[in-house]
Amino acid sequence: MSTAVTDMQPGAPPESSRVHYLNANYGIKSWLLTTDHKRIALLYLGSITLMFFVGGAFAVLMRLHLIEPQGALVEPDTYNKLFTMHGVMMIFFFLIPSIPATLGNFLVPMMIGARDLAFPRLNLLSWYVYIVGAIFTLYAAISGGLDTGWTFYTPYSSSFSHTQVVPVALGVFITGFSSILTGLNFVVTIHKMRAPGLTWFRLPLFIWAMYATSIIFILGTPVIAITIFLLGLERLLHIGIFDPAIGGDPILFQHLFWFYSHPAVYIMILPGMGVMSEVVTCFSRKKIFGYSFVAFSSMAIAVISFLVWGHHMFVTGQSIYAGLIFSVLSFLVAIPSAIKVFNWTATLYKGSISYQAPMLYAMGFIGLFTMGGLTGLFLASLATDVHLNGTYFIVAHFHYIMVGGAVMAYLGGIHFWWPKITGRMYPDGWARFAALVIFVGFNLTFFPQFMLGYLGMPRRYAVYPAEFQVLNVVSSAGASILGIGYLIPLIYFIWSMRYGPVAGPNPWGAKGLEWETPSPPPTENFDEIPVVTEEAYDYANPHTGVARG
Amino acid sequence: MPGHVVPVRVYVGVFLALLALTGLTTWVAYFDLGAMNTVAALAIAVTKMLLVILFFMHVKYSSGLTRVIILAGFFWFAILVALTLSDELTRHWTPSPAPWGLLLPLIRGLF
Amino acid sequence: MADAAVHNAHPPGFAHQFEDMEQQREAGTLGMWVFLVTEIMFFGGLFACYAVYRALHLQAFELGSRLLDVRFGAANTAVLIASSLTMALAIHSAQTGKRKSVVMFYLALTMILGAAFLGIKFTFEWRHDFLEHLVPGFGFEVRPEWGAVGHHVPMFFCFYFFMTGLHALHMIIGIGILTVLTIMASRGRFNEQYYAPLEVTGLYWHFVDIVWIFLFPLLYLIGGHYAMGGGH
Amino acid sequence: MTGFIQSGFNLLAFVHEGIPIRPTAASSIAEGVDRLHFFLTGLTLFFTALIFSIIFYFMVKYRRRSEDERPAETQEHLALELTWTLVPTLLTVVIFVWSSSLYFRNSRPPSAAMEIFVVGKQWMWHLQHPEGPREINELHVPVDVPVKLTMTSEDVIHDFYVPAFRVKKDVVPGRYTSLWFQATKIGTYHLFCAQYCGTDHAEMIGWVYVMTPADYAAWLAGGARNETMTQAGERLFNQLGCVTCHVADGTGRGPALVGLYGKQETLRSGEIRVVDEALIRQAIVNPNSILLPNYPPVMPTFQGQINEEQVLQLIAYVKSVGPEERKTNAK
Ligand code: HEA
Ligand code: HEA
Ligand code: HEC
Ligand code: CUA
Ligand SMILES: [Cu+2]
Repeated sequence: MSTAVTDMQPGAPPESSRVHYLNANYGIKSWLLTTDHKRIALLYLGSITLMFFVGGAFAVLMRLHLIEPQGALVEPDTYNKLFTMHGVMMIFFFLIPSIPATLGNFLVPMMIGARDLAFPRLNLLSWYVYIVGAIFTLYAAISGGLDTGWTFYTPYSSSFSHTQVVPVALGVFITGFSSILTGLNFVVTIHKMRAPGLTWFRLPLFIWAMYATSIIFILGTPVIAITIFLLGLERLLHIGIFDPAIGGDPILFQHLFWFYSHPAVYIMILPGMGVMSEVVTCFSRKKIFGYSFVAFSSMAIAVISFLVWGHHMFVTGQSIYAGLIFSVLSFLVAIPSAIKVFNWTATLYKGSISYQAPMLYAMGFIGLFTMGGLTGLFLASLATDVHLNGTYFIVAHFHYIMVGGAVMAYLGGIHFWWPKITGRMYPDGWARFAALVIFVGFNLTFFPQFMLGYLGMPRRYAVYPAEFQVLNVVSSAGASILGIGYLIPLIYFIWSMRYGPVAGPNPWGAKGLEWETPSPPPTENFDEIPVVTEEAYDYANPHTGVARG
Repeated sequence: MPGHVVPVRVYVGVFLALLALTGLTTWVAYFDLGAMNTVAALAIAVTKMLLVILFFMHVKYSSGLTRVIILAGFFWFAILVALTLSDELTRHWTPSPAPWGLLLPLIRGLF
Repeated sequence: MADAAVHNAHPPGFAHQFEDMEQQREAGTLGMWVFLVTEIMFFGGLFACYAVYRALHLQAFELGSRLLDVRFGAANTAVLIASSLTMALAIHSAQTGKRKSVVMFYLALTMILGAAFLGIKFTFEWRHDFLEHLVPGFGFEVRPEWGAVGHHVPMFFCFYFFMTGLHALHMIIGIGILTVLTIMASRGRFNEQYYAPLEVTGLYWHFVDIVWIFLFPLLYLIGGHYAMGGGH
Repeated sequence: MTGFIQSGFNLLAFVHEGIPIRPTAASSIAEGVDRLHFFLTGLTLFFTALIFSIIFYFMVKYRRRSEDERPAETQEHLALELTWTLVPTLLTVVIFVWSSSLYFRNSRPPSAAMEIFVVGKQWMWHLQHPEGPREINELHVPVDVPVKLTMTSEDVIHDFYVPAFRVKKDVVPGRYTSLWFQATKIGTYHLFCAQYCGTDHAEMIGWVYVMTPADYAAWLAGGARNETMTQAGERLFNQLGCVTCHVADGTGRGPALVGLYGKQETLRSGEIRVVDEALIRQAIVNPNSILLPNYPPVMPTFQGQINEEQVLQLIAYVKSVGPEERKTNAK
């Protein structure tokens, strides 16, 4: 049960006296004005956790409401605001920044052997930009909320909704720039600041994943920014380019929206895939199976993801010719994901597998992502999507990937690098227990939604025909278990910051430059820039792969 | 390698070329060339852009990486336009019985 | 620290996370290029919409285009190209180690040209459009002589104002940055070794120029002016 | 609370009757869609089970037995990589071909379909039969007859969804979308709005009644005798003054509309279009977008003067003077 502290460096100074990034200086100002990527990662960690719980609270209210067919809790208008604010918070303010802005910010420089990102001040700016966007959105939530769905479809959003479209649009617009800045920073850093010896094909796969994600940030986010901007203008001026009255095409809005928002779903999953590659290798002590296939599949996903957006619009009256193109490309984008899943599985073969908490999350991820991904095939295929579009089947599909996949990966990653971030261990028993509760609660919540969707229950329904009640109640019951599952880590993580056992530099016996530094790392990460002499994940060779200058 | 120093002569030459092209494109707009008006306007604009990118922005002298990045930008823009138009321009085509027969007008439509 | 020596000897403007000045300069330029790619996609969204609607409402767009005054558009193009030249010369003079007053001169000239562009845009064109009731959302009036496509003409003007407006916003930001650079230049911050901020701003400024190079034909010329009667 | 207890009872009843895993299939395409759906379900279960069982097997078999265990180096294996790239690729090709051909078959209405017109409005459905009867949130159709819906919206985007028929299509303001089905089972089925459209999106629901042809005829005959859509269209055609330009013998300022429907024509822009609902609608709301070579651009737009239902009635009228009359009027 207790964690193996395998790599305590002899002669490391006692924890209390060593200077590291957390105790280098104190006070609010030292945090709010920091340019240290590790501290910025923690600022992000705090803010997105907050947003997750806000979004989760909306979900809890929604599930409570849906216990009864007539709606148990709120007015339809309020329900509409609940799912909209839930979607907006979870997507734009939690899941998109989740891994890139926290683990990515923390790890990218460390994994490539750099002292910081290329543009530390830009990095801090990106956090402030995020916060400003979040404040606008929270303001909107308090002052009446938004009821357009997270997809902002026109003309409902531009001319008919009576809610806070402009503040939320502004919030999303602004937050977009924080994504752009993060992506820009990563691309430049990964290109220009790798340690000597760290060639592209020696990079940890997490870095490949962050690189692919950054490409999407850079190429996709500006389009949602301009789209939302145009929507806001149209709303303010009562005239604009999506307005059918002057010949505007409301479907064009959907094209622009999904041009970003489909790739955005890979923004949410690619980093999680990166985490998987790190965790699976470490806990099976094996080099990743098919390194270059996994690396290139990340890049393939980043590129192809931009070609499939029309699969969200099969029933909108989009041209059926376009539908055909988008359908075939959607199938194509599934292949790289399949490649990854099989390679992770094959990595376990003849490994030395231990079941610590990060690994349990990883196993959950692989299984649930597979299921969520495969149900995506139902939606990519034209004939079945006609029936399933707009139903709970979609809701189940994306929660399987985003909650079962991405959030699991995020939690797994946090558990994996927590000792590095804080220098402390969390109670592994509790962590495994939480993983189990989350897994069970999750399936109970969302599996019934597949059935509901196929039976024909539309999504975004505040009231529903009575025959759907039983499955809805099961789902709500599951959600309460899931909610508790998420509270457990919150508690023991906070506990561990103070009372957790000291972790040492490399509690898992993991490979990678980030484990070569003390935990928590010093402000400049490395006393001297390491020189890399081996491939990534060289677990067969127990010695360190770094030459000391 | 400090940045490449481009002679002033080149800058002035590019500047004059740009001015001339501006005149040209304006002049051409006064003739009715049918669809060619648009083609001419865009062709001249692309030429001007290339001049600015290659000389003013030093891409002629810069690394492959920079070029790849610029090309990626334009390529992705092309994706956005092409796939959006693939819907907007083919919406009122009437469906024919088999999907494979459908590819024909699509291919014809492209050329 | 082993490389403390390097750190201590660092030239002005050097940031600690880099290994050397060269790496820093390359990172800066690369960063700006990546940023410009995001700008391509940002304007790209608008251009894509423009392409779609031009295809759908060709006549309204041509009609709208003829309501603009080509002379202003062409003049502004020339002004902007000139400002790109002076920007390039400002960098050139820093690169070749000219006196700081030369750099400042070119920077100031660039700003003046930029301001001239905005002056023409706002005080002549936009004001004129407003008086003619051509600003969507601010008393746009569909004129009967436009015929049945009349109610699509506002669409063209939406694009005209959104696109030129966004472009003007970029110009204003650019002038702001140039102001800062001029102050830095006046303090003698730039030399043959260190002129990255100038270079990076130059890229931005030229990019804004390129956007206009496309806006000019797409907005002012696309209608074809051969069909124009006695002018306005 | 009572709701909670109630749902407990429901659960019992539910388990007792067997958990429904398949919605009623009541249209000619439902079986085909379901077959594909079950194939995909099988595929999903297969791969999920496969991945989960391999993982569990490895986790047990290769569990870490001692702390300093060092497994051997991972080998690359190209054949394996290719297998798990190509097998999914082939599978997706199969699904794509299957599903797209099914989709194209499903989306082409048979030529003899009965037509019904639908206008969506926040938050109700207006349906109109050519014979005259209008319905709100209810649709009566005969069994075994193909029915084509031509749909548009007065305000925001809605979506016409009948799960039992496996059909769905967005209803978009400013244009027509269409959908068809052939009911195969007599019964009453849910009609849902499946595109979020505001406050009462969840109440924009109704019922589709599938009846025997005899019952349907009786239903049509019963109720208030309205004028048919064509009659209403003809009335509008005269009221709005269309008739002043579109004179039947072609001597007016506009083209004669007799015999027009279904014909191909070349527009001034060179574009070749078939005269269908969309084109007629375009002529009415935006005439200059379909200018004809031999006519001056004088037709005014009627946008804003008439609502979507009236446009549909005009279309019905123009169609009624369509091909059949052409034969008699032939030169
Ligand atoms: C992280 C988020 C995420 C991810 C990664 C995905 C991944 C995929 N999604 Fe999903 N999707 C969403 C989030 C996501 N989606 C959201 C949020 C929506 C709804 C938005 C809204 O309307 O609100 C949505 C909606 C959505 C639709 C639109 C449905 C509709 O509205 O009608 C479609 C249609 O094609 C689709 C398809 C796919 C496909 C094919 C994949 C593929 O990438 C999946 C690939 C993975 C696998 C295939 C599994 C692993 C493979 C194997 C184990 C091997 C076997 C494989 C084969 C035989 C191929 N998704
Ligand atoms: C990252 C993305 C993400 C995540 C993590 C989640 C998490 C959850 N989601 Fe959500 N969801 C979306 C993204 C996400 N969702 C999106 C994009 C939509 C579409 C929106 C739209 O249609 O526009 C959606 C829609 C959506 C619906 C459909 C609504 C509808 O169409 O009518 C439902 C219904 O069950 C649902 C449920 C849940 C549940 C139970 C969770 C759970 O996993 C949440 C668990 C977390 C907690 C429970 C937090 C713990 C907090 C506490 C325990 C405190 C409790 C406090 C109080 C109640 C005061 N979500
Ligand atoms: C002032 C004369 C005028 C009036 C009034 C008028 N039209 Fe027209 N219509 C025309 C002309 C001219 C055309 C030729 C093409 C064009 O200009 O769009 C035309 C074209 C059409 C067409 C397309 C014919 C084709 O071959 O493509 C339809 C359909 C039509 N009109 C229907 C109507 C209806 C319905 C009304 C009344 C609500 C109406 N028109 C009123 C003059 C008129
Ligand atoms: Cu109408 Cu939803
Ligand atoms: Cu998608």
